Parts: sequence; structure tokens; C-alpha cells
Amino acid sequence: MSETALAIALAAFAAGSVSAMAWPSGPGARRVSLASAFVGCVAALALGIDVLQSGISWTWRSGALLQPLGGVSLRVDPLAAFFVSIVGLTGAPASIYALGYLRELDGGVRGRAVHALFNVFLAGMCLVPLADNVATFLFAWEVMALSSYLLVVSDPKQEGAPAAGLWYLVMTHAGFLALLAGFVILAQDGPLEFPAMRAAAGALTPAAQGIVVLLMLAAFGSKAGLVPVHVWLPRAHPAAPSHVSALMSAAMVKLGVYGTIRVLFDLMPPLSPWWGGALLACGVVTALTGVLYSVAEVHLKRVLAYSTVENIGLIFVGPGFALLMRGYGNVVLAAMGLVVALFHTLNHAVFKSLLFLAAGAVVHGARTSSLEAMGGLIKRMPHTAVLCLVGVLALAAVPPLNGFTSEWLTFQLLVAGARYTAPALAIMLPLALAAVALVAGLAAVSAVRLFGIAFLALPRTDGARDAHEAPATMRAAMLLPALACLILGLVPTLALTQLTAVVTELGLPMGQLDTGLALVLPLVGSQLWPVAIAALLAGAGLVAAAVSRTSRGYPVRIDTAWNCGRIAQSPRSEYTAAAFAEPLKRVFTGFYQPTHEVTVDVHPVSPYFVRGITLRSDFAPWMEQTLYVPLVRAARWISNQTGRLHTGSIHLYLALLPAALLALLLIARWIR
Amino acid sequence: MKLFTKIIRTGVVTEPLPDRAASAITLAREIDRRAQSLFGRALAIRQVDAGSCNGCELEIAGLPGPVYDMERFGLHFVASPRHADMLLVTGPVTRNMAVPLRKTYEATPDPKLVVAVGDCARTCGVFAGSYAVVGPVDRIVPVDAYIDGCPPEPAEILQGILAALGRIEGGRRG
Amino acid sequence: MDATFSRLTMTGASAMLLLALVVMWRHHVPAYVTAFRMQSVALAFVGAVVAWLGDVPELFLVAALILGLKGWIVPRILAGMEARRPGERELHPLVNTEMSLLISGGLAVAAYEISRPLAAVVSLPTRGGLPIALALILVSLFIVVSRRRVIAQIVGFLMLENGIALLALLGAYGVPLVVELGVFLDVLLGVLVMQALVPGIEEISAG
Amino acid sequence: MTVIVLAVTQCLFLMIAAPALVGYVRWLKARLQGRRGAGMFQPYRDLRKTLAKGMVIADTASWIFHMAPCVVVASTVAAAALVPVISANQAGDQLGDLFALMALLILGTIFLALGGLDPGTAFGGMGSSREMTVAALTEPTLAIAILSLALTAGSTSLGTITNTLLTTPSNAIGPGHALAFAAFLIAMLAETGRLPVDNPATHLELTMIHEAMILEYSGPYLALLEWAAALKLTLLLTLAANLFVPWGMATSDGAGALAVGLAAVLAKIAVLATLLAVLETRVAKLRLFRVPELLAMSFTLALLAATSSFFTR
Repeated sequence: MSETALAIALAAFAAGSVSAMAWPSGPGARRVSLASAFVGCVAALALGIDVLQSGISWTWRSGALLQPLGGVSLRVDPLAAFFVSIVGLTGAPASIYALGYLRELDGGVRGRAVHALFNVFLAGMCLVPLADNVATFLFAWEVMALSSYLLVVSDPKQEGAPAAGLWYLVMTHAGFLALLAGFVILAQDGPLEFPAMRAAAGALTPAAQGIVVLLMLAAFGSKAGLVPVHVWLPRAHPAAPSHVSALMSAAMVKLGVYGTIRVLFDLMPPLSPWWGGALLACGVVTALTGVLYSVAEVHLKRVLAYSTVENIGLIFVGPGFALLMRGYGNVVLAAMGLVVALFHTLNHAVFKSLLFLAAGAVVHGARTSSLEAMGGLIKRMPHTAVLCLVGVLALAAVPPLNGFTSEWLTFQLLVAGARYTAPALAIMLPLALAAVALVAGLAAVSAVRLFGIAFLALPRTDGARDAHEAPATMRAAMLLPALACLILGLVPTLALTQLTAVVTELGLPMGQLDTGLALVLPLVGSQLWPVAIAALLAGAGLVAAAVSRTSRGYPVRIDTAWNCGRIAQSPRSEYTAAAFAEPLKRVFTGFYQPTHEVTVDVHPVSPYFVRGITLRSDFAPWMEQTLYVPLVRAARWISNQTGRLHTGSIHLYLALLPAALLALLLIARWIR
Repeated sequence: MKLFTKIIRTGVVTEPLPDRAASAITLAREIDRRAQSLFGRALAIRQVDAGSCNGCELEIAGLPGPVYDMERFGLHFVASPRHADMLLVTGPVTRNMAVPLRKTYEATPDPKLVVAVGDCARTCGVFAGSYAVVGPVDRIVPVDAYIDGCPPEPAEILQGILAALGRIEGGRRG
Repeated sequence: MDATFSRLTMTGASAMLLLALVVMWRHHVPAYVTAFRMQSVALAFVGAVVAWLGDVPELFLVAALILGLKGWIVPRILAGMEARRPGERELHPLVNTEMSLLISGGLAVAAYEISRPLAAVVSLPTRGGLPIALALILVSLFIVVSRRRVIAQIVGFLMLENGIALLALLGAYGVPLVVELGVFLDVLLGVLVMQALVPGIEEISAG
Repeated sequence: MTVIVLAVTQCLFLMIAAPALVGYVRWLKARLQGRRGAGMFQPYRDLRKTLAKGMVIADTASWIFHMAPCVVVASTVAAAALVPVISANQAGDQLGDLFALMALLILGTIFLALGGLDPGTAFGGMGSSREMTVAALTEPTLAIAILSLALTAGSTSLGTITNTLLTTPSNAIGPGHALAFAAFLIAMLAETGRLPVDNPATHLELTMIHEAMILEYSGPYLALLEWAAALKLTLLLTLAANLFVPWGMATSDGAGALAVGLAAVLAKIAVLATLLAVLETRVAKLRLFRVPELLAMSFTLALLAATSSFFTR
């Protein structure tokens, strides 16, 4: 069954890209190619769910394909299936969305390219988790990276797209090299097949292990957006078309998580717990950095991108915790750590794709991507507003939506870890818990700010004033993830039971999770019953609404908003996104390092008549400056130095050959 | 600690209202019983300075204090007309305050009372005829009760409010 | 018995730590003096508890001395110093308040981590309080380095001295009485000298 | 069955008692100010009056403005359903634990903030921004306080925590418990917008946090919001009382035990409310940008509590 599903998926993606290229660009081509993308995603989802349910994993190998690199070999196991199903789950709505979203691209070359690349991108993302040898993995990885890069730079009108693309390209290729090196060391000149590497990995020296882990974390971390290698993410996501940024943030970034888990928990032998501690700390720092920037950012899609960084941080808390616990010999907690990480991966995939699609609709409708220029959209785009509110509440991690369930699990995880371990973790886990709690609170601030400034109050610009609702296809596409948010929030056990199977496959048995509506975990003394809470909320809310309707004995009047007797209410008196974040900017001054410049425009007659005052407030990107500027400088210096070699003397060039050969031989000898 | 010993030593300083008939109060029009029963022992007041000399404000500022303690009657000041049941308007209505007064009245949910405090609010007092003055309060919003005096004492203001609520007798029908 | 013993001493010790945190949080110098006074009372309480439950009778004397000297005389001297230049606050310490509080929290956590081996070797029922005493020492050192006002620094120094006394009480049921007396005299002398010097120092640091 | 009935009664008890608590605090503060003050049942009269009044809705408001009060009430009631009031073995534990309670309160805060932003007035936005900031900065303290409770009790479920403390009272002596209690109380002051974080009786918009968001609400909506705020205060006070000083709570379903439990909880809430009134008479409101210092203080306390309960486990 699942073999055919895979075949269908790949065939569909191929068909989609070919049709987009071959067919004269237009509505027909758009429909056909996106429809086949949709079919492919559904097939991928079917494949994933089938394998997750049956637990049957199979492999397929062909030496003929990709022959020079050592042939293609695929393996579908529950872990891979889970990530494939995430790709399918988020790809399907994205394809429907693109039907309405990319209408204006019809009849242009760009339309063709975008649709074709979209299919290629999906195919690449489906193949990455399935790869069972280095060649296939790197090939799929590169396909995914290149297609997404081209999609990022696909819109020439998008300001800053080329720069974003450059950042992305450099980071992803640095990652690629790190990946290659890591795999080569891991394989220890054995065959570059995953099973062989799994068998051989036990023989690695601790030093080599350390190097591999670092390389892999650098590579997958740079794809996932771990601090400090996250810098491409907030640049690339806003530049890409929204359905692509939704996919990048919901699926592609998650493949970094997949790679980490696959290497650290499957290919590598059990590692020292300190790696876990490091990973945990890294995750926490990432989460804090992401959420702090997402609270202060005013560019709509960049707010979402930074919140993706935050959630990636929260996800990485899981594997770190799992490594730690496995190191301390508490297998059940380790398994829980991974389960929670995977569950949050799923939840974030769902609500972040919803939010990016909604953001696309807003940018599309209001013709601006800055929060400061929006406002009042809830009246102009009512359906988008409702759907976006669902996503925003999931982002804020409040019941009864899925974001809350995984946050609750993360809290329980850290508490249980603190309870069941030696005081050596006495420092780490409480601090981690505090940090996660702070992240949750700030995420709520960011969510309120996002929805409140963009959708509520009065429109701040003409663009927002005559914004229009998104076409039906886009709204339908947003409805799917919104429903998923609700279902995952109400019945988390639906997914969690499958995830326990996934981690059991990784040699971390967690024990059978009961499939009831209430969420009960081993080693956790408390339980959560989301459906009951939701019912309680709904009931009490309805009663309250009824009371407010019936109790009043006097009429309801509509009047202008009360602004202390001012004659007219103008959007200029509204709180702006920047103002909303101001208290936090003050509290975390050390982090933002804000810069203020005030320019007063005075009347020529006298300096006492002020025409206008403009305040320009920004914060220093110290992370980039301290980390990357030196790197760039070093790279330039090296290239200049090597430039010196080009003297033009043929003898020098000839001399370089034997020199290089000699050096290689020596190095090879030395490594033996 | 000093603070609390002082508190204990001082005790409650609130004075009972003088029971002499409140001569300073004029009830401009009949207030419907439903509203009166509703506001019986719970009334939220929004004070609007329509352009007074702040003499009346000084007296009004005495109301929440320990001596007159309006809270014992269930009265309290609120920060927004949306929360208010009664507007306590002082001063002749100046040109600048005419619209805000009107808007404040409209912003107050039904049912609502308007009590005009001080001579200026009723007759514009010494400011009558000034180019800056539109007129007395009832030129702008319907007034339920007047409290005369320049300025009226806090006790009289309290009596006026209570008379408007029909909780104490007294006050001429005007 | 032992349980109550350890819990009582720990309560006293953590009360002392809290009073050290008060110095981080408040800006008024009189509040510092009050904090120190109450901290010394808490120290006397701990001493009395140790004397009683650990039956070391001469510690009662020590406790009484602490109460008299640090709980009464020294605070009065400090108050006198403040009375000369009243109303000046510790408005801008070298480390701002949030940071100071968080750092002291971190110091306390670190103290716990450092003193675990110590608490392991000591078998007295009072060992639970050792980390707190260590934390108190670290925190008061931090007060000394992070505050600008000289009086605040003196208070920090005195609290440091309290912390050492606490450590001695909990770790070894107090040092011999003679040493204790010597320390007291040193403290008194130090405070008196400081009292003489403070105005000058304040001038310098102000100018 | 009795458990369910008990749970419902407890929730209803909180809902009904809430205004009286606020009234009591106001009355006591009046007395401390040398005033006679309104009786402790004044808030009921105010609620009755406000519920019966008409409404004025801003023309700029959307359906969020109408939805917010209902969600605020719903989330607060749901949170109240989790709180053990009279009896330590309660049905609320089936629904969720302390973290769920935190999240429910945040849900209410979020909708309050959205309701404040919706009409597009300056003060509404200001209030929302401040309220969300304070709420966000309070989270870590609450989480760590919960952790230190969970470390001794072995679970984050409220019933378990109270039961463990009832069975082994010696846990309560010693620093961990006291520090966590102090931290929780400070966090509670910030959550419920009392002094020194926010002045519940202020009329000056610029100093407002909570009031500024509801300036635009009138009539029944206002009544709902006021009542929800009272309920939040009551449930947090009850939580503080029963999590940290659970003695007197009923452990069996016997009528006598329940009566004792009721008396005990009333006494404890009365004591805490008195403390609150005295505190609010004593302290002045902090400048908004000194509030983080207060929260840092409570966070440090909570951290100390967690570490010390780590080592005294």
C-alpha cells in the first residue's frame, strides 16, 4: 500500500512540474500543476499515516539511479513516515491556497517557474526523510535547498529578496558541507549506507563522536534555525511567496529536526548526557531569542518567522532533554522528551502554516506587510480574521488549542525531569522551566500584538482601509489547518499514541499510552482533559453571553468611541505595534540595545514653533554583527590571499599540481 | 508600624449628614422611579468640569475623603462616562467644553442623571454674557437637579445627589 | 527532633538571606540598616536554636552578644551616620536592581551546587543550612562590590560578617567563645573607624 | 457522583463569594482610611445595577469587543473549577493542573487585551500592552513556584499537592515552602492588578493597567468583567490559602468535615484579604518600570524555593 502511495506522490510531483513547464502558462497550467501537487501531498500523507498505523517499514534500493554517487536507497520507518506526513499535511493546504494566491502570475514565465519549483520542492521534502544512504539524503537535501532558494528569490518586486537569498544560499551550503564532512567521518571509510554506518558508529572515538555531533548540529541547526545559525530564516521567510514560506516554516525547517533526531538517536551510539545539556541550553536560548525578536518586530511575516525560531527552540528542548535523560538511564523520560518534541513539531507545523497563509492573505488584501500600516482588517476580511485568530490563539498556547497541549507537555516534561534526576540537574532544569514559561508568556504578548494591531481598531492607511477579503480557495486552504489545530488541541492522544510508536522504534520504549480523551502520561502525576475544559469554557461563555443579553433593561446605543471628549477619533491616536512592545523593550534593553533618534522640525520663524517631531527607534542586530561580520571579513581576506597565487606564471600553476598531490598523500597517510 | 498606631488612634472621622432640610437643592424634573430604585444604593459618578473656576471641584474633592465619605452611600467616582450613572457638571459651559460635555452625555449609557453643581452651572454666575461662555449647563444637556451655592458645601452636594436619587426628602420642585 | 532542628535553622538562615536581598531591592539607606538589624536578630535566633537543640550552652551567650552588638549598637551607629547626610538614596547602583536580584538568585543556586560536597561530609543536622550561609556570603560580597553608597557597602560588609558567623554556627556549632569575642571587637572597631571616615569618603565619591 | 456535586458547589461558592471578598477589602481599606465605607455587600448592589443598565458600544468596535467579556468570564470560571476550596479530594484534578490553570488565566488576559485594543482608543491599547507585559513577566515566577511545590508533592495536580501537605505537614516548615508562598503572593498581586503593581481604585488613565482596558465597556459587559476580576482575585487567594496552608480542608465527604472545611477556607481567605487591605494601605503604587524589579524579586524567591526544596527533598 505505502509503496504505491510513494509512487503516486512522486509521479504527481513530477507531473506537476512538467505540466507547469510544458503547458503555456495560464489558469489551466496553474490548476493542473497545483492539483497534482495536491494529489502528491495527499498521497504522501496517506503513506505516512499508513506506515505510522501499521508500523511496517520497508526499504527500496536501486544502484542504477544516481549511479555515480552510489545509488539510491529509500527506507520508510515510522520516524520518516511522521515527517513525510507533516510535509503532506502542510503541503496540501498550501497547494489549494496557491490556486487563488498566484492568480496574477498567470501568463508569465514566473508563473511557470514558481509552480514547477513548488512541485520539485515538495518532492525534495518528501524524499529527505526517506533517504537511507548518504547519496540519496544529500541529493534530496540539495534539491530541497535549491528549489526553496529559487522560490525565495522568485519575486523581483520583493524588497531585500536577493540579499535574503544570498544569506540563505550561503548558510544552507555551509550546512551542506558540514553535513557531508559529518557523514564521511561517521562512516569511517565504510559504505555510505545508513545501516552500515549505524553498525559502524559504535567504533567511533569520543573525539570523532564530538566532531560528528558538532558538524551535524551545525548543519541541521542551520536548516532548522537554531541560534546563532538562524539568521537566514527571518530574512528568507518574508521574501518568499506566502504559500512557500508556510511550507518552509512548517515542513522544511522541521527536516532539520528530523536530521538531528535521525543522527543523534538512530545512527549514533548513545552519547554523553552533556551533549543533551548543551542541546537543551541551545534550544532555550533559541526560543528566548526568537520570541524576543518576534515581540518587537513590525514586519508581519518577520514576526511569524521569528516565532518559528522560537518554536524550533522549544522543539529542540525535547531531544536535548531526551539525551540528558538517556544519559542518566531514565529511558521513559527520554522517550517522553522525544514524543513531546515530535508532537510540538506537528502542532507548530499546523498552526504556523495557518498563520503564514493568513499573513499571505493579509499582505495580498491590504497591500502592505508592515503591522504599522494595517488595522481594522477584521471588518474587511472577516473570514481570514476568524481563521487567523485560531492560529494566533494556538501560537499563544492557550486552551483548548494544540499549542497549549504541547506547552503543557513541555512543562510536565521539565518538572518530571527535575523530580526524577540527580541534583546535578538542579541548576539546569528549573532555569529551563522558567525560560520556557517566559517564552510562553512573551509568545502570548506577540500573538495579541499581531492580531490586535493588524485586525482590530481603525485602519491606519488607505491600503488597509480598502483591503479586500481573500478568494474562496485561499480561505478554504486556511480552514484545513485551523480545523487541525482544534482537533489536535481537543484530542491530543490521537497523535501522541502514534508518536510513542515512533520513539519505541528508536529504542526508547515509553510504554502504552492510554487512548482516552484525557491526557495521562507515565511519571506525570497530573492529567489534562482538553475536551472537558473546552466544554466548560463553551458552557460558561454561552451562559455569560445569555446573561449579558437578557439582564439589561435599557437599550444598546452605538456611539463614537470614548476618547475623553475629543472631537474626532483618528487612527493616529491608536497604539502602534512598536508602542505595544515598548514596555518589553525597556525591560530587556540589554538584549535589544535600542537606538533612538529624534528629529524636531521647527518653523523657520522661531525654534519655539515646532512643525513636527519624528522619532526613529530601532534595535542593533548585534548577533549578526558580532558573529558574522568577522567571518565575512576573514573570508574576504583569505580570498585576497589566494588571489595572490594568480601571478600568471605557468610554472607556478604546474608546480601547484604536484604540491597538492604530495599534500593529499601526506594527509591520507597521516589519517591512517 | 507608626502609620497603623496612628490609624488606630484616629479612628473613624466620618460625620453624619446634617438633617436640616437641604434648601440649596432644586429638582428640575421628575426622575423615573425605575432609575431611582436601580441607583438606590449604587451610583457611579463622572464629574465634568465644563469650565468652572475650580471652586466647586475643591468642594467635590472633599466628597470621597474621610469626613464626608460618599462611599458609605454607595456612591463612587469613575474614570469613564461608560461606567457612569450620573454626570456631576460644574461651571458655566465654555465654548471649548460644549462639545465634550455633549459627547460625555452621549457616551453615558441609559439611564443617566445630570446634576449641575454651583451657581455658574445654573446661571453662569459672574461669567454670564462672556464671549467664552455658551450658557448654563441645561443649554447643552438636560439637567435633573441643581445644587446652588458658590461653591456649595460638600454636605450640600451629597444631599443634592441623594435628593436626586429620591433617597432623602427636601429640595424645591422647580 | 533533628528534622525540626534542621528546619528551624534553615528557616532562620534563609530569613537572613532574604534580608540580604532586601538591600538589593530597596533604595533607602534606613531600610538597609533595618534589614541588617533584623538579619542580626535572625542570626541570634539561629545561635539560640543551635545552643538549645545542639546543647552548646555558651552559644546562648554568643547569641545574646550578637543581639546586643549587631542587633542594637551597630545599627544605631549606622543610623547615626545616615542621619548626618539624610535622604540620599542608592538610586543608581553599578548593577541595576533586576540584574542584582537575578544575579543573587544565580549566586544562591551556585552556592547550593558548590556546597553539596561540603554538606555531604558534615553530618550535623544543621548541614542543610550550609548552602544558604555560603549564598549569604556570596550575596553580601556582591552587595559590597555593586553598591555606590558607602553605608550600603558597610552594611554589605557586616552582612558578610553575619554570613561567616552563620557558617561557623551551622558548620561547627560556633567557634570558641574567645574568638567570637575578638571578632565582635573587630566589628565594633571597624564600624567606629568607618563612622569616622565615611563623610570624607562620601565627599570623594560624590566629588 | 458526590465528587461532581462537590466540585460544582465549590465552583459556585467561589463565584458567589467573589464580590463579597472585594467588598470586604474595600470596606477594610475605608476603615483604615478613617472612613465609614460601604458595607461588604456593596459590590453585589453595583453588579445588579450595572447588569440592568443599557450599553453604549463604540462604532469602531468589532465582534471581538462583544466576545471578550464572555471569554474572560468563561476562562475565569474554568480556572475556578480547578481550584480545591472546601475538600482536598476534588474533581477538578480530572480536568487539569496548575499549568492548565495558568494557561486559562492567560486566555482571559489575552481576550481582555484584545477587547481593549478593539475600539482603537489610545488608553485601551496602553492598558493592553501593559497588562500583557506584566502577565508575561509573571509567568516564570508562577512556573518556578509550581515546580517547588511539585518537587515536594510529586505532582502539579492541585489535589495531590494539598493532600501531600495534609498528610506530611512537616514539609511546610523550612524555607522552600515559605519562599514559594511569598513568591506566589507577589505574583498574585501582579496578576490581579493590586497595589503596588496597579491601583484598582485609580481614576488617572495614565497610571492604569487593568482599568484602562475596560474604559470602553458599559452595562452588562462591564458587570461581567468586574465580576470576573473579583472571581480571579478570589480564586487566586483561595489557591494561595489551600496550596500553602491546606489545614482544615475536608479529606472525607462527611458533612461535618465539609462544614469544617468551609469554615477553614472562609477564615483563611478572610485573613489573606485583611493582609491585602493592610498592604494596600501601607504601600504606594510602583512606577511601571519598577514593576519588573518586583517581579525579579519574586522570581528570585521562587528560584531559591525551588533549589532549597531540591536539596531538602
